[in-house]
Amino acid sequence: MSAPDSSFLAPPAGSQVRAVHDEFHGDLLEVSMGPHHPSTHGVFRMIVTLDGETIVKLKPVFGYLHRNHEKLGENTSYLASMPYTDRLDYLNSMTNNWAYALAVERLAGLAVPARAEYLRVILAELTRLLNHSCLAGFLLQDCGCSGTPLMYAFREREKILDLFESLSGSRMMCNFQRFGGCRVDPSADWLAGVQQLTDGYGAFLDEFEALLTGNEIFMARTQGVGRLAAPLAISAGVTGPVLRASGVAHDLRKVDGYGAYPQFDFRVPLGDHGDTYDRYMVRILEMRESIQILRQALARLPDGPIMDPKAKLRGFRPKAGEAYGRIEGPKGEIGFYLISDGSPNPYRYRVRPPSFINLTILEDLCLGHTVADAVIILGSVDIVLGEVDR
Amino acid sequence: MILALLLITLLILASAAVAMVLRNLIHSALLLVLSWCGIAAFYLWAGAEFVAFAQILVYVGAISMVVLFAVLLTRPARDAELSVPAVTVLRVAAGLMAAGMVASILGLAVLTTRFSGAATRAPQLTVKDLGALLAGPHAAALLVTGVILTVALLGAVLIAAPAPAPRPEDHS
Amino acid sequence: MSDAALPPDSAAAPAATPASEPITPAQRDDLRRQGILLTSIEELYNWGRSHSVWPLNFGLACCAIEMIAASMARFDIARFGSEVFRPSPRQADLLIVSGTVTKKMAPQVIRLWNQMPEPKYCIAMGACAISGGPFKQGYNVLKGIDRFIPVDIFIPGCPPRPEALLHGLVQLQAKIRGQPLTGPDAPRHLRSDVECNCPIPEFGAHDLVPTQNPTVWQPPQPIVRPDKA
Amino acid sequence: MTPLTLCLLLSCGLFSVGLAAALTRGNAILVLLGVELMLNAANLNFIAFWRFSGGPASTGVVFVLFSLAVAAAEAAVGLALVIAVYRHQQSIRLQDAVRLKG
Amino acid sequence: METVEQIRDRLLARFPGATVEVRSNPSPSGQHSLLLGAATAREIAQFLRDDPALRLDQCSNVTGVDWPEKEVVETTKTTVPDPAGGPAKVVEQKSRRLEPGCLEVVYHLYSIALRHGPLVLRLRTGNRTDQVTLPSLTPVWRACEFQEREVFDLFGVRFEGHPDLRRILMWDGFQDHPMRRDYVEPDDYEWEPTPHGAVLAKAKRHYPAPAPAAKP
Amino acid sequence: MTTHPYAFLALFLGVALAFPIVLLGVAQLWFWFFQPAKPSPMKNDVYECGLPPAGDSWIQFKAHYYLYAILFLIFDVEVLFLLPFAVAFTGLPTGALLAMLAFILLLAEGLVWAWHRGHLEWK
Amino acid sequence: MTPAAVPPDRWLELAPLQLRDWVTGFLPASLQWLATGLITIVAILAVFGLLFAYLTLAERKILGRIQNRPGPNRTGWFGLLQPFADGVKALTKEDVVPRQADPVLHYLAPVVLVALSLLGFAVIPFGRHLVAVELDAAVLYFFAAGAATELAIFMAGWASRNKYALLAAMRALAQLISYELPLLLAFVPVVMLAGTLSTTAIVAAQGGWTLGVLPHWFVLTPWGFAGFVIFMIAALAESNRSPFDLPEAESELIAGHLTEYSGFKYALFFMAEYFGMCALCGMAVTLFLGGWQAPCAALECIPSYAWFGAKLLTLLLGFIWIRATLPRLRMDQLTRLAWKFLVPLALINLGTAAFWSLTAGWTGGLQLVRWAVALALVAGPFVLLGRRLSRGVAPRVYRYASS
Amino acid sequence: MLGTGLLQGLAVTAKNLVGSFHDPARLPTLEYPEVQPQLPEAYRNFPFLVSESAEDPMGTLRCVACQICEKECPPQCIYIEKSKDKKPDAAGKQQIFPAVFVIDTSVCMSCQICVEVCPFESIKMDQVFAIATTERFGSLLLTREQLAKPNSYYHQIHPTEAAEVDRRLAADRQAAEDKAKAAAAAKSAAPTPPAKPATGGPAA
Repeated sequence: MSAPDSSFLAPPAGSQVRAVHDEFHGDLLEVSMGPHHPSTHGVFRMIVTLDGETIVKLKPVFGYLHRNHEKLGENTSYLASMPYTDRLDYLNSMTNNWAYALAVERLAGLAVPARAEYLRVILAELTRLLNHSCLAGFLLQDCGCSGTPLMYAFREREKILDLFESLSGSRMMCNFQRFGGCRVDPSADWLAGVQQLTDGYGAFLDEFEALLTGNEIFMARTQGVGRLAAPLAISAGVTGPVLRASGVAHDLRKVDGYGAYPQFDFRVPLGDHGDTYDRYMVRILEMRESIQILRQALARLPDGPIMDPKAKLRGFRPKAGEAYGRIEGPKGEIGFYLISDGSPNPYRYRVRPPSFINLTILEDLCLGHTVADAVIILGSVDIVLGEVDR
Repeated sequence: MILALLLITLLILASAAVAMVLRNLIHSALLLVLSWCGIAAFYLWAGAEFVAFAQILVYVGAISMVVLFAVLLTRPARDAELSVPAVTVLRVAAGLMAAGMVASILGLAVLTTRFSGAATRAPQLTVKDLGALLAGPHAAALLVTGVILTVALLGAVLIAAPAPAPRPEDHS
Repeated sequence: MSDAALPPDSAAAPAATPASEPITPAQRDDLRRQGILLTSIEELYNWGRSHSVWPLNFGLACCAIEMIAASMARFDIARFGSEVFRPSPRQADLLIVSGTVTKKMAPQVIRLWNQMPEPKYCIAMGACAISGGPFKQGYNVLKGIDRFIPVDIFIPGCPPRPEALLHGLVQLQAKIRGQPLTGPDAPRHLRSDVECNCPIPEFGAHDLVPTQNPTVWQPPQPIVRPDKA
Repeated sequence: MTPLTLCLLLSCGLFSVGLAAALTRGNAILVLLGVELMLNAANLNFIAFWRFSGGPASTGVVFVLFSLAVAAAEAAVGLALVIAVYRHQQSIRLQDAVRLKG
Repeated sequence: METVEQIRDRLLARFPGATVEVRSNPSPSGQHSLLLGAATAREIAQFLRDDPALRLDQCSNVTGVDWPEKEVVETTKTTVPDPAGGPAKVVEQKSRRLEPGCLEVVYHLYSIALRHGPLVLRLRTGNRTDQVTLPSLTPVWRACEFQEREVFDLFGVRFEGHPDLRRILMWDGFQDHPMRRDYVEPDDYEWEPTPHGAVLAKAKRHYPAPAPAAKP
Repeated sequence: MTTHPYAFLALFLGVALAFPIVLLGVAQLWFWFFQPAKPSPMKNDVYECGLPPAGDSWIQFKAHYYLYAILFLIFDVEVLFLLPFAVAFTGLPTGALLAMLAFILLLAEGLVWAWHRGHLEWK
Repeated sequence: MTPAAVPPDRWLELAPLQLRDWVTGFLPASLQWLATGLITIVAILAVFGLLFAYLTLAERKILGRIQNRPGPNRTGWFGLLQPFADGVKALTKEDVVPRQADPVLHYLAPVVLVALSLLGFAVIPFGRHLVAVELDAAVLYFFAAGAATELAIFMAGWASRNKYALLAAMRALAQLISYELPLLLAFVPVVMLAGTLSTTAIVAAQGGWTLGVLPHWFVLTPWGFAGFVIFMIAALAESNRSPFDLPEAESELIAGHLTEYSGFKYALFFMAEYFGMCALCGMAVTLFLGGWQAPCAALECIPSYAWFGAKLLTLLLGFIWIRATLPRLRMDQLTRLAWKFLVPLALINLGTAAFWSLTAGWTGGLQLVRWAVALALVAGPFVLLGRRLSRGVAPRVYRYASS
Repeated sequence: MLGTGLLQGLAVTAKNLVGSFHDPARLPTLEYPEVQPQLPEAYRNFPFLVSESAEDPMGTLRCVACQICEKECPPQCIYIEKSKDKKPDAAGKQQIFPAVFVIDTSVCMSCQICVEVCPFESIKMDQVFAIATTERFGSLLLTREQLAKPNSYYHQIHPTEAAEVDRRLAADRQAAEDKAKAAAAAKSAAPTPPAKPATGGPAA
């Protein structure tokens, strides 16, 4: 993006549409995609103005899943918010848990034992595998595959969910992290199960990539579609794989070095084009790195307690103050901003939702493309409505 | 035979006539397609198999597309556009009278003329014969047709394609 | 979970609802009186529509993921003939309300329900769809979709396992098979005196107007739970 | 009445319908369609004569084929013209097209 | 990264007359913040983004905080010397003071280029009713676009210079700002089997004469 | 009854048309006897993702779609001329082949021209 | 249609015809023609109706198997009654017509579509003696009948007055007219080589074997293979199957032109899609795969219609397989593929076929030259045009952050 | 070359199609209603109340109606009323018991917080998930009677956890007993404590 700063910062103005539009081209068609639309991944809505099939204006509409998460968080205790965070980005409850636990630990000054940190890394990387596999499946579903990639992704997802279930008791809503550690110490069987999954996941990725990564149709559909320039991405607060696909080396696991991540050796894949294909491929490559992290974590998992002995389950009242904690979730930077006034409930409980903020640039990405492109661009941004609307 | 012919006649004339008076252009176009199908049926009835299917392929499969596209592309924003203003009532009457006169003159001519040699069996003309005819005696006509088609293609595309940058002289 | 694991007082447990029995002998006799033709038509009709329940491709929130999972390899809702998730309500038979219905979304859900052709069924999947669930105390959450549209099957859970959804589907099939073709017990779409349309609430300044549709939803009377006097 | 007469009557009826449409309808597309009908009427005659002339000459059929090509070309160019006119006038009424002269 | 105090000093030197205060954070996180005056907030934000030593190019998080009017009971101890010459008496004087409320918008800034952060910015409105306008920082960071809309929707802060300030989560006709502390939920109560607290109060309002207890 | 070669086609067309109509009629019978029609303004509204329909969908379309129709029309006619020639191909003299080649090349030239002008691109 | 001299061991071959004649034998002679015709039509309807029903089931099961799940298996034995349950459901499902819609066209669209997609079956030789009607221009008839289906799809989309449906209708028109052309051009070489437009004659032209095992099917020649591939790609597009299912692209246009169709009208669209698919595959079998001819002389004892059915089912399986694998094209890519790849290839293939036909007399070493030239004529343009088509699209190499 | 990627994809799907017939990894489907899923021990769905005996569930509930779970339950789906009177628990101590204990499973989010905060090991997570029903209030509002399940059932679904709980409870009881004994020994003239009810103890 070579334009001066101020021009790319401004959101595209819908009022200019008519001026661009040639009066002979025909009428503009205003189509509402969503809230019930197979490709909006939930109850998202885009008001799309079409010239033929080309998008000249796109306005996202939010709030169809606005469940007052933050208000509820302010009305319940710190602990009671933990299961609610499961339901934010409902594909990745483990990382949501972690981000929230991290913020509360910062707020209350709790330490986390090494074994718990390793366990968190293992669970976070499993979540990343799960999320990225599902995203790839959904993205390809949006491209018009009749469910096959999605099915394969969910086949592997079930294996990860089995692990989650046997550890935490629930498939999706794990409610596993606690302030100062984790809830349950995994058994050796469970760790063996993770090892087995880790060993087998590479083969799944190979199969998945053989299925579609080299597919000419898929490449033609995604390459050059929805380019996101790095300056715009940074300014718009885009994080996660979307940002890295634009070539910005920004991974909180490296930047913040939270948890046990500094002890692992992994690489951060970067895209050069910032298009849909890069966003897809960066995730695929991240999964391969996640497998490496998992291998290292499993090999070096220390013994010891999994909870900070200072941590209290009931009657948890952090001192007055505030803290912002963030981690690299599969969708980007998920952060929690908490203000405590010394009472059992947070005074202010705020979620920094990566999906929501990543959508800031949706219109910029879609303008000039067709409806079909908008669908896969939305798919490649990877949103989960529970987190977008909270 | 005659019964079939009468049916076909009815189909062609009725659908064509109704198509021409309908207000809704899409309905007109679709009814006209029916009329063209009827004409193809007539060709079949007459034994001209290749021409009949060609008629369907060209008229029903292609010209109807062009017509439908034209209707959709030129769809008036205001539906009132199709109503007949008072000024043209006179023209309509005149047109109908002219058409009626032509019809009666032609009809009279047909009815009063005596045709010789009414064959009862259809002449046999296979596609192979047709090919030989086209490539042989009518090769020149074929080439002319090719030129016409190419020119029509160029012309129609040039006329219909939206100009990349409208120049001022285009507006005269 | 086998039946043996059910609580000993499972007679009161919801698993043994009347819907699980396709057709009672009394009903069958009644039908026999109406003629064997009607009976066989009814059986064919109920058999056909119970084995061909096509859900609307409609996900709301967390439960939608489990709904998708139910159609995936491990659980495969296709075995029941229900994997045909139709994107358009015109071709769908089953509305799976899978997730939180917010007040902003409720009119759309009801409109979709109205646009589905009869016979249609509604499954409230998960706590949020049944009652607002964990989010029910929020300002933007509808406390149960059954306030506005008639719900056939409630599947509790947050989210319910895919097996629970399959169980709900089986319950729904049983319910369909138990529906008589004629008479006062006939389902609403077969009776001319029952209105099938659900009015759509408006967005008000503070809440939906009205907040519920009294023709499909009344709070239980008398109140089941003994309250503090 | 011989079949040939009937065919010819049909053709002349179709011709008149087309003519009437072309003369009375103000809509340029319908006028073009009317002309198409007249062309078809002519083709009907060719086939009818070919069918009932009894001779070996198959010129009629070949001629109809060429006529089809010409009709296609006519439709393509004619409707392209209609669209071009519409672009300038935002109307497909022939009265409005008169302004093109100026 | 420089400390918050250093940044404040640099800002005050660069923008004389601007209001920049440090708000310290007693929690172990140690994330102190800068409270900016509304008048110069956008210039300061621009400076923070472009300053080569800071380059806070990413505005990670934008949120509102509602501080309602608070009755503060202050106890002032005054030592009153005993006129009688005895030991000085300590007189406790309780004064009630109404601390004016305000809406606060908090920005968390990070630098992707220099890998530091967060710098927390706070902006405060005059009050919670009519002086609720703050400058929008969307022209500085696009990331603020939707988040400021959200703050507008849920807290009612009006952002001046925002390109498209509409409600984002609630519907357009909605009139309240639900994340404010004094927001009263609409009474859509019908019947709940397990009421607690406020819900129980509602239950009693809706069903003044509960059914007789069916005690076992 | 003569066994006119094309009468079968007419019969086939008739049955083919009757087949779906009969099936739809059976469905109609069901509604007459058992399931009363319950139209309502909302049910019979156009579906638009769960929202009330906004604006008309019968709009004026982009002119570019038209070019495909024209191209198709011309090439369709070309194929039509190709067919009899192809049937007679094996027995044709060289001159006829050359004529046909010229014909094809003429039209291929049209394709190449449209390609170069960018009219084959969907916009 | 009349059974030729029947060898006694070929009674299976003729059984359908004899059954028909036995039935019509009871009727007065004046009605026999009508009865024969009706029986033929009803037989086609019954066979392909059942094939439709079980194709939907097969599609769901095969799709399921490809996706690691069993698919419908509890409605009847192995789920064999599933299509009928769906049928009963569809028949009794309320029919909703939007009040803004054009009711006449909304009703007519599925009817016309089904009728037109059925017409093609009239000229396909299902077996040695099983062809409903023999026409001199049968192939042309087939495509003429198919040409009008786009009108029906347009009617469906336009009459619904739904934005998605209308977008779909425009897409359908552009797509169908773009692929009609390669479809037509792809079989012209066959006509050139066979010297006829009659389907039975085309099948007959592919009779015989080299050494008793190598059948003389057109697909086994360079130009025939190219034509077959072009034909099948175009057939996929013509029948709106994935990856060309843009008019009903679920993730983009809800259900496309079907969005406003419910109840049995919707089922009729499905039926038409499968009929169209069967007809096009049947035509592909006829034109390129030797029709009902057995693959080698030794297997001729199996009735010809079984061979036809086997080939047809193989092609249909291929359709399902492709559907399960490939993502959908975008509209501009779709038209580009048609106009800039398939049409030029098909035109060049005409030349290849002409060369093949003119060099029919070459033998010995010249035969090798003939094959080499023909293969070059097929592969060269394919590579060149393919490279041009996929310009700018390639797998990428990714870098990693330095720290 | 154009098309190789497509062919590669087709090969993958073909492999899966064939594999689904012989490779169980490629056909992981559970025939659910006939084959019940193997639930892991940790699986949780809705809470239930542990009673010591199967014969008299109401009389032997471990719950003492302390209402901690009611307070901590994030979605507030538990409603408890304390009894007016007391009755002896498994250890023989006189305890208040819940007169009303209702869990609204249509609200419950299966978060397990009630289990974690319960100091009496009296509320545990059940594994029954097949409770889809046609009526909401009649079936999804679980009363004390529906919630109470014996310890043996707890052992059946969570064997490891239940054994540990029993061990802990026994230890607690032992400690209490020792303490009582020590107290009794201190007060040598004290009368013998009343006999313990025989209902207690793990029903393994």
